[in-house]
Amino acid sequence: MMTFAPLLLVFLPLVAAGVSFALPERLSAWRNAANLGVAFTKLLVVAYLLNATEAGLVFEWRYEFLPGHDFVLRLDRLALLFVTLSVFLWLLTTIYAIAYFDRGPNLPRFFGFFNLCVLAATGVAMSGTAITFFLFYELLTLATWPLVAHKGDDKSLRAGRIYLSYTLAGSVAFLAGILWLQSLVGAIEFAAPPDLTGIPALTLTLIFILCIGGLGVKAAIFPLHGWLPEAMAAPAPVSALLHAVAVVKAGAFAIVRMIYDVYGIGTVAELGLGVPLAALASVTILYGSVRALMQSDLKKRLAYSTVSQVSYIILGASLIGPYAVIGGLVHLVHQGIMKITLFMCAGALANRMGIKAIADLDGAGRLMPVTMAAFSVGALGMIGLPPVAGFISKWYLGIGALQSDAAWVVAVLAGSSLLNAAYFLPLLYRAWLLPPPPDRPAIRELATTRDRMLILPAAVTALVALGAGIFASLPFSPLGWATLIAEGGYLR
Amino acid sequence: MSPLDLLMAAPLGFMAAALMLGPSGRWLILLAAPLMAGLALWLALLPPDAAYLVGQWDLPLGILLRADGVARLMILATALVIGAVGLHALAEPPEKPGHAAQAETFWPLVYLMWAGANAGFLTTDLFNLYVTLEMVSLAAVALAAMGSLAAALRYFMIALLGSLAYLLGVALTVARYDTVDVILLAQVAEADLATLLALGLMTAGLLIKAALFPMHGWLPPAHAAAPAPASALLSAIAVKLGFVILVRLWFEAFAAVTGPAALHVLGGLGAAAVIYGSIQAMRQDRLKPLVAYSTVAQVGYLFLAFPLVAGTVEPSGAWAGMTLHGVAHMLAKAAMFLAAGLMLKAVAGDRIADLGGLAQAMPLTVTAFGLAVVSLMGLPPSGGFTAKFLLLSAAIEQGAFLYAGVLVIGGLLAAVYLFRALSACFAPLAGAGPDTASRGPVTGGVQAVAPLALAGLAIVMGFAGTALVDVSAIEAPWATPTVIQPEAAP
Amino acid sequence: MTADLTLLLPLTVLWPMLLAGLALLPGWGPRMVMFLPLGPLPALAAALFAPRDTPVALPGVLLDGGLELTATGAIFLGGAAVLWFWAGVYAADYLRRDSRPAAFALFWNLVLAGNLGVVIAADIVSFYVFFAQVSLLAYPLVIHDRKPASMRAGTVYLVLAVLGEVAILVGLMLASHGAGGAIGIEAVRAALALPSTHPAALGLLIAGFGIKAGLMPLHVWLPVAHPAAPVPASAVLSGAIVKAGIFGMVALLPLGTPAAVAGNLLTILGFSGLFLAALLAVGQAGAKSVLAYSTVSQMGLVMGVLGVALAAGSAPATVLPAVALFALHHGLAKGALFLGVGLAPLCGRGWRWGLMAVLAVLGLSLVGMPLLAGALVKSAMKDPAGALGATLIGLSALTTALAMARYLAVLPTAKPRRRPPLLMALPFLALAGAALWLPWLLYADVTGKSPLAADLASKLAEAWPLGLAVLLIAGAVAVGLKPPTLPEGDALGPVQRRAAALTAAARAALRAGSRSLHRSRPKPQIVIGEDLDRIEDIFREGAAAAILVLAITGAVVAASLI
Amino acid sequence: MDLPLPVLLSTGHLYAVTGAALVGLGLYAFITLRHPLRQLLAVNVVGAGIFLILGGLGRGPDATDPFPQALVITGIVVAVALTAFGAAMIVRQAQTRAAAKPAADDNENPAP
Repeated sequence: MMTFAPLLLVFLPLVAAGVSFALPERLSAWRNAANLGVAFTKLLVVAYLLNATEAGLVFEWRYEFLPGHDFVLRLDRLALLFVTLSVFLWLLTTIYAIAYFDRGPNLPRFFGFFNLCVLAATGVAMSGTAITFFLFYELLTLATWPLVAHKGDDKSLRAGRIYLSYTLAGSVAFLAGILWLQSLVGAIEFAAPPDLTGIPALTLTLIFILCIGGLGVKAAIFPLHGWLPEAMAAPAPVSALLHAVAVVKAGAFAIVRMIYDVYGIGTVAELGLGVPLAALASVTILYGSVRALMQSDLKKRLAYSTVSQVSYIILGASLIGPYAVIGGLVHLVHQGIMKITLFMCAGALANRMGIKAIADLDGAGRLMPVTMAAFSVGALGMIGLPPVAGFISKWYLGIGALQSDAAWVVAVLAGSSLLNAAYFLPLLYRAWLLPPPPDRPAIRELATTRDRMLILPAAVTALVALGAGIFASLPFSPLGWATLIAEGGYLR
Repeated sequence: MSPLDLLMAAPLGFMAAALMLGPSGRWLILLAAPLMAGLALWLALLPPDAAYLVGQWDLPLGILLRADGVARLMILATALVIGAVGLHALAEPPEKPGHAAQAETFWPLVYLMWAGANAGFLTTDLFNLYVTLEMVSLAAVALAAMGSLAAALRYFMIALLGSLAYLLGVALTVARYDTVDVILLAQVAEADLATLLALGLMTAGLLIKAALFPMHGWLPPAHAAAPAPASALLSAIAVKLGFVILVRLWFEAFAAVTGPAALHVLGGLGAAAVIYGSIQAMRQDRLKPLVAYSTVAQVGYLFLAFPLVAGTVEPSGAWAGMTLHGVAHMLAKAAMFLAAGLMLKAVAGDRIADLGGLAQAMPLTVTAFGLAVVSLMGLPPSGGFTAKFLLLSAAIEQGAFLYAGVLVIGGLLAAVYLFRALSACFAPLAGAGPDTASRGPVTGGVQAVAPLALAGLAIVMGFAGTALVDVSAIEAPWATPTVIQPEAAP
Repeated sequence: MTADLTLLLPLTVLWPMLLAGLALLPGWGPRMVMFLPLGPLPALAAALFAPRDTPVALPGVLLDGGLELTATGAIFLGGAAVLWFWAGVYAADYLRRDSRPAAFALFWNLVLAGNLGVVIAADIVSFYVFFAQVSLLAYPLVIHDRKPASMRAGTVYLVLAVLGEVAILVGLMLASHGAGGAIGIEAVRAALALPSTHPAALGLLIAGFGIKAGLMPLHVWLPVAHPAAPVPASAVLSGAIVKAGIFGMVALLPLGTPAAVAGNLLTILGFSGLFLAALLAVGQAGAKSVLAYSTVSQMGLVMGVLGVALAAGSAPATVLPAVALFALHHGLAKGALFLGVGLAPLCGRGWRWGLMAVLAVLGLSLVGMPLLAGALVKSAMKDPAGALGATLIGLSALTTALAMARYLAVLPTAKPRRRPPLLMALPFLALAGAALWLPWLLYADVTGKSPLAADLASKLAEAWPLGLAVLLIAGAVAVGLKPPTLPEGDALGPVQRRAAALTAAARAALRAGSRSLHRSRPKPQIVIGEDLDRIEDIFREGAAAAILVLAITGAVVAASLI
Repeated sequence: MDLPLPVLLSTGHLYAVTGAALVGLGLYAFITLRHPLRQLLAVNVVGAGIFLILGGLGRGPDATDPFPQALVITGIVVAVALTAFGAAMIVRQAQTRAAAKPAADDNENPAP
């Protein structure tokens, strides 16, 4: 169990993917059962791992993948943070996706790649070496593409193409950076950061730029964010996944790894790379918010909001201070939970009532109160209003920025909060306060099992987002875990 | 008993049998595929110093067969590719409508190519290499002729030219050193004009066979016109033999002769091939020419590796990268051609734009195509990635940023053109109304097994990197020479 | 026993939240209006019985938050509880035929919980959470009747509330950083006095709380939002919710250490609000608007005094009790006055005189008529206000009196023979009574002085501005002089128009910018395409291959010879 | 590599020089001529030249070395086989063209 636990987490979704691919279209019940079963089993495994890891155990599995390059799956606390997030949200998204698609076409393919995606995401989290990481990172790119292009119409295909061109270009830049670094210091293990002394500062800076530039594509850092709004052509469960856990998070997570486990905060600070990165993240935060304000399509607005929010994580990582790290890490989780809520709600609205444009939201709160309540929680959390979880992140980031003598970041946070309010509150206003258009038929929100499977996951994540905020200082809360991570190594 | 000569003799036997059996000769593949695969595996697992003198004659008259790492991997991949392509051809006879007799000529040619390729990979004798080269060329031209006679004829002429250039080089070598054995040459070769001229002629001739830019002109028409199984063999095997012989020349026989500048000529051509082939592939709107130009680009990587291999003291990484790239390309490209053949047959057209709706109609085939795309682009996990990773590492370690850049950009360009084809499969059926938005299943799953298996192998290669690298290092020229040192002829 | 009584603090906030949760249940929602008065009962009990200065830790909640009741807080808490209770009773009747009772009950209870929580929070994170709760969730109360004016008011309210939230959040962050990351209220308050703390912290906090408390010129939302809400909501908005801002200052202003800049600024803004808002009140046409401006004026007084104390570095103990007492009186009186507005249309002839009488007394109390509670609390305020402040407070009786007269003049009239319902009249009377009585009761406890100690004659002498006001009013009535009619929210109209124009301009600019960024560029035509075809054709010729063989041979030879 | 005239004029070298001339001629023809049959012939001329070189230069000092001769013989066999194959293809192509032409000319009855 000790060494094979990480392998199990990779193996389980592979089984689900295989089953999904293999079962014919019509056996949807079996496919659903397999997917849910695996997702649930993973949750149990993760629960066990959380307990064990909290007690200080580190699970590791390695084998020599190429001479001198080990394939290492390592479950440290940071990895487990991401794994837990993805496994938990995956279960909900699976439930949601089953209801969302019901009996749509091409479901074996969809669920197959869906599971490959979770495999890659957990793999990204557990990677113990840079090369292992790259493997999963690319797998993630590939597994996501069929999901983005799932609908197969022109828009989706275009989105898929744009997605690929951005992400592939990014990953080769990252690969080049990693290989360059490896040619100087040998194989890079996250658990034992390489010794960078003696390497010219310029080289290190260039490598850093290559890596962050490459990873920044997935993390949607300005100006590399162009693919993300396009990828909105994907079905809602995919968008939810893309934005909350899988793709953008992998990028952000990788940047955290890069700064803390490859370069180390000392080197980053010495090279003076933190401040420019923080500045770039700040630009992204503001730019994404402004662009979100200009969108008239609901999902696009959410997409630009993601562009903005994910950079909080990067901001936290680049500020290099105890509170900022915690803020960044905890936002990794909080943003995931809140954003997945928003996207699942947006999908439910589109699915049940055909609402896509913001102008169509009028009166949605009256027709689908549970959905809109969940949406509201997510939106308020994004603004950073307490007691939703987003507030906790913002608090830690703010204090962290001050600790790092970067008071200007606080102004960025404040400006972003205001912009977030400016683009989220009108949505809530429309949904709750304006009357629905007269031609919209009344529906019963939770009439069938399918409806409940569609809407309740969002309600659950909304409650979790609230709970993560209200009970932020419990030991296993995201904040508690992020603090544990930070104390376990990043505060030295 | 040694698998070395069996690997050459068995296909020849099968060829003879196929010729005699006529139409029913096609069933021989059911025997040949497992047998050859078994032999190839046996070979791969032999102890490292496996060399074998045919007929017990000493050099230079005797023929030395030597199974170094390159040969082992190439033979194994050849067995897998030809086996899979052959089994596939059982289900999907490679014939144009109304030319049923073609299928009959297909089988002997396959075995001829198999024998020639295996012999070429094993032998260390420049003249024997010439013979094997001609065997393979003959088979390849005949296979290409199954599609378009004009293209095949053009191929034939150019290939013949290449053979002659090579032969002229061999003649000069004989004149200069009175031996054609690679191992003996390695000990005596000097950098004088005759040697260089010989090397240059042989290289130029082999580059034609290997279809390296700018000598690739014959390849796209021939590959595009041939039936899918034939194209698969042409792209996977025919060009690889030229490459392997070049490896023998540049890193074994004349390793002491070649300088960095000459290596950069090859590397530069390789880099140009990557870019040029990719650009041409991007411009194609028909599927098979696209895949054919992708071969042009992929061959470029093999030669791009030459300066990288020579550039380090311990070039194991680059060496393995080069070798594995060849193997991965064989598997992936064969899979891709087979899948493309099935797809084009299903849509009864040859344009990329015609492929709409296939993702639903033939998911297994499209999956095979997709997996091949992954490996060809060099995305993990796949053999293509392992190879490209090793090459890129080597390039960066040596500070060869130009080659590193080409490696990186080539992957991206490959993504552009290959994903264009792949995403066309996901598009809805062209010109169809909403009612008929999807095609019915056009083929059963059986035909898709072979491309799927090949593409799957290309992917699986990505997980066995260490083992493959170890195999590729067996008796590699840069390693400590442990070959049988035959006595010089009295 | 004390251990048990501390549990009243969590109960104070949890109980209303529980009621709010019940309002969400289908079928229960409308009925929950009946239970509105239940919400503040634990708070009342806590104000009376909970031990003072005994923190209750809530491990795991927020950032390990806690609750604590200070002596000053107890007065705020008690006042708020009384006001909320009686307003709840009033609302239970007022909303009987409302179309959205469930929503009202939900947000009423949530805002209540936030309002009470602000007072008892022991750390700034909890404080901020409660503050945001009371601030933002009051929005649905403001727009409860969905009239266009209410919606407009709600928007203004929300914009300023969000701005205030952000200002407070940033201020708290800066302060907490100054305190080395500590979040306890006392620690943060102490840090605000340190020179090492970012100077913007204090300014931002004052601005944020100032918005909530109607500090001129951040008050613009208040005169439009308070009148827009249903009467009971207006009562709590003006009586209790603005006090959240005041309490924020009470809790966090670093009294005891002179802070000249911030203190003087607060003094100037506060006292100018005291007079200006009262004068603006005189120009209002609606009774609720008059009261809202009056609130701005009265809060200006409190903040002016706080400013004086801040600048002078007076010890908290000399200032806060008076402030608390003043806030208590104002909250209860203002609540009663608002309820009076709701009662006025229901009071037929005889009842109306009674109503007017009570309202007049309340008004006079606010003005500072000697012997009434208002005079008492004002006199308490004069000590920390300094000489100038005391004079200004005295003078303010004039303007306040004018405003109150205006209020009585514009009270809506009723059809004759209407009787106010008991459940609406009772809260009004109860609040009025509490406003007039409680300060007397608490004065000695809080200030340590006897309420009757001061010389009555001197007090009467100090009431000359009131006399002047009476004269002025009488004169104006006699001459038939009518006050000018001013728009609600005074500066708001022009500001909003400017803002709208600016927003439009910004949007246009952004659109143009984005268009130039994303202009659909003509796709680059592959002009070299045909050339590439031609090149390829050449490569396919055998002749080319032959020449290339020679060329490559030559290249290899030449390169090797180099 | 300056060879003294006598050596150059020795039998072996004479063969070789002739061979080289043939190679040059053949190559020139290959480049300038387009018809496949002519190209095939040109290639054969080149081949003949190469075998001359092989035989001439590789014969060693005493002209008894069997090794080059073995090579030449093998080479000739291969060349003949290839030439036959090429010729067959050329014939096939000519036949196909001849069959296709009338069909293209008169539209009444396309060839089956």
